[in-house]
Amino acid sequence: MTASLRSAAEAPRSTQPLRGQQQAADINRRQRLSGAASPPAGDTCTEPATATCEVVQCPSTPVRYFSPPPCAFLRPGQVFAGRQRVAHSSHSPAPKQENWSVSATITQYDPASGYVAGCMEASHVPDMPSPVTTFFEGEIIDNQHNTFFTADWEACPGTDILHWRKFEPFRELYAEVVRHHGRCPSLASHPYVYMRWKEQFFVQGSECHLTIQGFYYLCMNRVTGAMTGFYFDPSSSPDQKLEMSAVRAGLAGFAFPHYELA
Amino acid sequence: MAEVARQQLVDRLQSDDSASRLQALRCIKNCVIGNRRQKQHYIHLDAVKLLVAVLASPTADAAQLVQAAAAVGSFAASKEGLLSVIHHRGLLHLLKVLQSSEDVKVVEAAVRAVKSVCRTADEPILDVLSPPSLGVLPRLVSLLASPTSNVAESSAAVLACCCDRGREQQNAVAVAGAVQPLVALLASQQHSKQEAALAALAALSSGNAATSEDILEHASVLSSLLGAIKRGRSPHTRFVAAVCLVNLSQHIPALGQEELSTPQGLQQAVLPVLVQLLDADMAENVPGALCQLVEHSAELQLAAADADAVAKLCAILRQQWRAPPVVEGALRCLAALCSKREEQRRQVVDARVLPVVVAALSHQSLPMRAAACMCMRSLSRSTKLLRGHLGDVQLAAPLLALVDEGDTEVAAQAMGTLTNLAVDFSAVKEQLLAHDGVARFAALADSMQPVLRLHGVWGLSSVAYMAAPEVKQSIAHHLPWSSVVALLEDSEPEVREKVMLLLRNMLHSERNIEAVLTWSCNALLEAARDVLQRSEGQAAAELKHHALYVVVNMASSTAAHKEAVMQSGWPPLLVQQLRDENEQVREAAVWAIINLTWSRDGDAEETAVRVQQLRLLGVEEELRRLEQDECIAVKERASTALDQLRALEGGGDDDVAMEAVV
Amino acid sequence: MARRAEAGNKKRISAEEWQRKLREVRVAKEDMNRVVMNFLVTEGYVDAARVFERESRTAPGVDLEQITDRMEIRKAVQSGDVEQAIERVNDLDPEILEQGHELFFHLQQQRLIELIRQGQLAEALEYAQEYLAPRGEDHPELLQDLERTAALLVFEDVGSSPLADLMDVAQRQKTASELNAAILASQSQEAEPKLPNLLKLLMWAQKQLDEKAVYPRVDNLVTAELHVDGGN
Amino acid sequence: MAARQQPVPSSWDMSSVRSPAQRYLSVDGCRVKYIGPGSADRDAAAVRANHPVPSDCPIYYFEVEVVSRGRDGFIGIGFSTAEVKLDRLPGWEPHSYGYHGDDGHAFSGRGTGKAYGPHYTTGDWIGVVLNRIEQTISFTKKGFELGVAFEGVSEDRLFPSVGFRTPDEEIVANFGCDLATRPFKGDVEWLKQEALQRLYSSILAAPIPRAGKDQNVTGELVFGYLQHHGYWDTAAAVARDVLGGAAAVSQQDVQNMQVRQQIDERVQAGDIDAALALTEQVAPGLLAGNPHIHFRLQCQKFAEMIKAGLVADAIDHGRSHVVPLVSNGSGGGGGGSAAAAAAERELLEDATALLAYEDPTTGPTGYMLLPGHRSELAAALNRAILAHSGRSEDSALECLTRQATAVLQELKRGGNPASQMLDVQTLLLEAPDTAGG
Repeated sequence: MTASLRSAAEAPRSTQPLRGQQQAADINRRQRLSGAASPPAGDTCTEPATATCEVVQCPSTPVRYFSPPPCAFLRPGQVFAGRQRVAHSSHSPAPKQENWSVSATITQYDPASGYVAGCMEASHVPDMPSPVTTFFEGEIIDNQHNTFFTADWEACPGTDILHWRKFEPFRELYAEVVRHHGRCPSLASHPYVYMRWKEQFFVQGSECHLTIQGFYYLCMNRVTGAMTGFYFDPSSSPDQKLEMSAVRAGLAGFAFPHYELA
Repeated sequence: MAEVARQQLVDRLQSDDSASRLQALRCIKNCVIGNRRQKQHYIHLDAVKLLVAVLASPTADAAQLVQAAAAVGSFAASKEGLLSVIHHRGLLHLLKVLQSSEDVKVVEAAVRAVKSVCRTADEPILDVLSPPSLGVLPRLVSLLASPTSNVAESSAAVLACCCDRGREQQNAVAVAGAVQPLVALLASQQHSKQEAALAALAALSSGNAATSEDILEHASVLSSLLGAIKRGRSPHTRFVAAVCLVNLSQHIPALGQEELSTPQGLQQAVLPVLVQLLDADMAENVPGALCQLVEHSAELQLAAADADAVAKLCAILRQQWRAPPVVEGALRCLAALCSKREEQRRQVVDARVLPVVVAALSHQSLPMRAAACMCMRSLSRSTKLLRGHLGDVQLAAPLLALVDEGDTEVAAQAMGTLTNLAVDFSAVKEQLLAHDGVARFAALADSMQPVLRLHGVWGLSSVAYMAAPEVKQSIAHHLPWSSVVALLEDSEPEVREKVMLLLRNMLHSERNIEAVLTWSCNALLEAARDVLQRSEGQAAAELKHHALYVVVNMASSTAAHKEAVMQSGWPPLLVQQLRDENEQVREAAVWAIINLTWSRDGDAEETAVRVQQLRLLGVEEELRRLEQDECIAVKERASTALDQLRALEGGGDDDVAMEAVV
Repeated sequence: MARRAEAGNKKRISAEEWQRKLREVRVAKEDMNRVVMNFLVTEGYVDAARVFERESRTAPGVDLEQITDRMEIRKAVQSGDVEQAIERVNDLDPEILEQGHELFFHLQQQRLIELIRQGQLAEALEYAQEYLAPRGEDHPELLQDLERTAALLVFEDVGSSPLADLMDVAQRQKTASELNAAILASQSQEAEPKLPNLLKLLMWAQKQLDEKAVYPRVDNLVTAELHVDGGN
Repeated sequence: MAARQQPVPSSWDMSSVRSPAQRYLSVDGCRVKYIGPGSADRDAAAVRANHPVPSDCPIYYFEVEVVSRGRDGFIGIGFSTAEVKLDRLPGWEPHSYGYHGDDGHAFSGRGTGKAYGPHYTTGDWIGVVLNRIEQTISFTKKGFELGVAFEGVSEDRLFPSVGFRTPDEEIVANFGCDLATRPFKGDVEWLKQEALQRLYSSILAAPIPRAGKDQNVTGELVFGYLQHHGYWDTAAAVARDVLGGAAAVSQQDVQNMQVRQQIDERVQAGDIDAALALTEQVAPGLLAGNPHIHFRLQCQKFAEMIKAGLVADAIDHGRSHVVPLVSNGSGGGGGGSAAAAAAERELLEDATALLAYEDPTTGPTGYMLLPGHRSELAAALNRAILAHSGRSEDSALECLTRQATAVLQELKRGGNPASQMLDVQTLLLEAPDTAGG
């Protein structure tokens, strides 16, 4: 979630059911597709020159795209904790910066379909008495179900590339990704996991002045579980950075809970 | 004065003058046919008794029998009339006439009357295996060939009704030779005969392998049915034909010449017809039939989803006028379609029928409640729903009520749903705890019924998942360690697995470990180890890796707890598991090693000792081997572990140790 | 005016041209005879069917003996003897009237009408109370018709009342045909003769062609006169 | 029939690159693959079939198999007119219709689709049905009927069309041009059957218009037919049983009929005098009023006399009775046109030519003495008599049949889709629910 430029857009889940939001998003998207609604702000959507010219030419030989292997740090019950840095530079006369404590708990992980879901909680948000919790669903970039190019959520390959390139490790994939229209042959052996997390609805504190219009681009270290994220929402404060690391449930070591749905 | 006239007619039923008697019979018959009110009048005058008497009398001639049978049939067409007919043993005498008379007209009248009785009765009252109906089957079968309008039809209907009674009756009907003429009727030009034959074959083949195979022996039957599901005159015809195919497809040999004579081929052919019929406003239980078809086949479930069945089923749920059995069928069908597929679950939610399903949980009929419960169980497999919509509705109370129904199957379904609701992130968990779900789960864990035991423990494992200390306390309180020990030795492997899962979650996060150990009188680790050793060899991978994570979680805590693991006889077992063929087990074992070799401020010596002990068990070689493991997760962990060992060699510098991991 | 404007861009087919087209159509007499026979048989006019078989050597297609019952029943209704018709139907197949509420109601209605026609008002009244009245309660969908029928009892001279239509012969025809159709259905034979299909097809086809062309139409089905639309 | 001549879609149209967007497509016959950037909606590209669906085709069906969903499976399948821009998916623009694979929605002329069917993806095959009778478009997925997607589809020239939006999306279509080697996967016959059934029931649902409420149209038609063809006893029975005595066979008709039958026999026998006499009796003033038929009779008499060898009398007769009747072509008494006049002279010459032969029947104009010619004349005379007495030569029933057939033929010629599936014979002689099957 992120500091909204407008007053809170989201009504509480109870009064505006998820269906409503999905519909909204859906129609929104259809309009975007049809060009009926104005596309996102030009600057975010103009692709880097390099991108466009490479994107048009497509690989002559068919390539097989493998999915990255499952990752222990995405198991249900895994908790990540850290902070989100919100810079108000552009919008407040006196440039100030907020630091929220953010934690995320994975509740569902399905490597087979590149799906991950969980809850995010933000506390120490200025003028927010109680923590805010949202439910998110994540797309794991796996070359099969999800590519580096966002199919939805008002992003376009330009936006995608701009954000992914903020991750140091992505730079070595960059050329490949562009050449393969968002896929990446060497992703399977890459030591980082890339994801997009989209918050779906508020679980707590829906009355807050935060928005969940946008989504996170995320990059996680397979071995340490440390992850960095950048929030994308044309209509929110730019440059909101999330940094979290995997929390060890154990005092001196790792502990893993587990559930099985009946 | 009409009253008087009626009385006179009834009196004349006993007159000695057969002509006058016949006339009276005719009059009464013509009065009551199609006239509910007249029937009532005559019932009060005890006419039915006298009519049955005519049927029973040896002196009655054909003409009289025909009239009497027709009249009785007419009375049987109304509920109150039927009661009176049964009460005066009218059915019994109709059957006698039906099988004994040699007069065509009499037989026709009788069979029509019997049909009328069967049609009105709510449950199959005709038992052809009990005297005096024993002899009636051959007669009914012979009538299937009758040219007379709707006599064949009537006897087919009666036969169908016989089959509804049960498996033995089905077999008896088949043995009496009904199959051949019924199959022949499928080809009839007269669609009413066709439909009656279809209905009879459907009843005959329902859930009965023997009769189904009898039917399948007739080469023409499949092609006729396949024709009927598409070109059937009415939706009803198409439906009944589809039901036949569904029944038969389950008993047809898998190896067929062309595609349409294989089970899959047939089912794929029937599916679209049933899905299409979901749209038709018909009383028949189309959803039920569709459910029967797709229940056990993921492939067909996908096909049904492709055909947009979910949307159609939801539409049915929204139509209040639908008959309960249809709604029930729709719920069961949705349960099947949503059991594995998140997309279908979302469709259901988007169709806004969740309230309907919830309401059905408290419907007055048990089958409906059960169906709703199955549906809710499938829906509750979506964490998104658990966090979202399911959090808005009161589920715990109705579900717990279902557990008490006494019906094991229903209880298991309800428990399953509750188990899903119980996991940490579920918004309904509070509801559940508020209704002391823990106590209920614990109680069921002691049940005699394996399936209930399983779900009891399972439920507890979910409750324990990432639960607050006090919740775990209450688990420990309601489930004495003795029961845990018993459950660890349960005859059902699945139960053993889930207990292990419970222990794993109980031990998660060191805040709880002490309490749990006290609960287990410090026997927990040994208990877990014993289970593993006892079931050595054939232990399921799940059991193994839950057991290993018990150790992992235990070892994630203080030096004392790590030491406890070292003393529990686990280490050799751990090293051994590093060679397990299941990658998850190997990974779990590595995690255990990582935790055991983890060093923390001020416990460098203890750590060094533990490392030494593990080295002696050859752990290092194993880990090196695992660095080449084909499973990347195992690889990653193995290198972490090795880094940690090397770091400790380098003088047990904690920071280095940390470095290695983070 | 709209019409003319429309007619303007429509194709015009002159009477002569149309006559030529009609001439080109070959109508086989045997086919016509079959259609007529089908009409007589399905409608249950056995006598006529027999004579026609003799006169035109057209095969009836079914065993005429089998439809004798049907014919007798039809005759009974047409001659106003509804009671006999009901008894015969019940002998033929009790289910027809046991299940067919609406049909049965129409028969009872006809019975009442006949009683009134014969001036047997007392009997009519009793019959109405005994048989018709209760049906309204059992089958609400019939109530409206029922009330209308009951009104027959209050008019001095029904012939000049708004209910006159119930009294004329066509009503008998209607009831007879409904009953006949029900019997055919119970024997799962075709209940509808083909002949009406021809008329309906003609109506449909002309309606379609009207949008595209002005041509000699048939408006009166009985005379089949061609009538050229006054477009010009 | 017109239908056959119209070209049918047989492949995707690669002839003219209509839009820059099409460089994003690689088209090969019935196969299309998207090779564009697929980054934004402006990268969408669609292709049309080489021909529109024939305007008179009642039910048009084609199939599309999804070879690959590509990156995101933004495939749109449907129809569009020639005017629709090809850099859009079918359905986004007016006059285009599309069922989209990524969300299963149905689009027509708007960017926001309506929830319609399931998604579709690699390996699925979609059947597309254009029903011109009901003006609908519906789809099937793997043979499952998904129901009507679009109503009020009234465009005359609709091309099958597919559109793409993201890389590697690929489809192959089957337009049914070579069913022998590439049969449809769907049961097209069945789809047509169902449509035909609905058409029949809609036609047969309409009531028969009747003059008065108790007019028995069918009864009267049958009666008229029977009477017209002289099935007197049946007619009587029908009058009694069907029309409840409302009609009766008039003795006048019976007699006229009998006389006409006699006249027919006489002419056939070559006894023209008797025929003339009877004609005058049954239809007074006919001969005076219709010199053409009179001429033909006299001409025939002349021929018969020659045949009988009464040459002298024949010539007399010719001078006195035949020649004066030849119409002068001025459209005068004969009422005949110049053509008619010419025909009459020709006939006269043929007749006189008979004189030249020993055995006139063997002469080149001997046909005049053959039964065929006589019965033709007899029929003509019969028609004339009926016309004279104000009766049509056909019964109303037959007229209706002619009219129905003619109108239907006219509709078919005019390219009316529904009419292509109908014909009078089937409707009259088969049960509706087996008709066309």
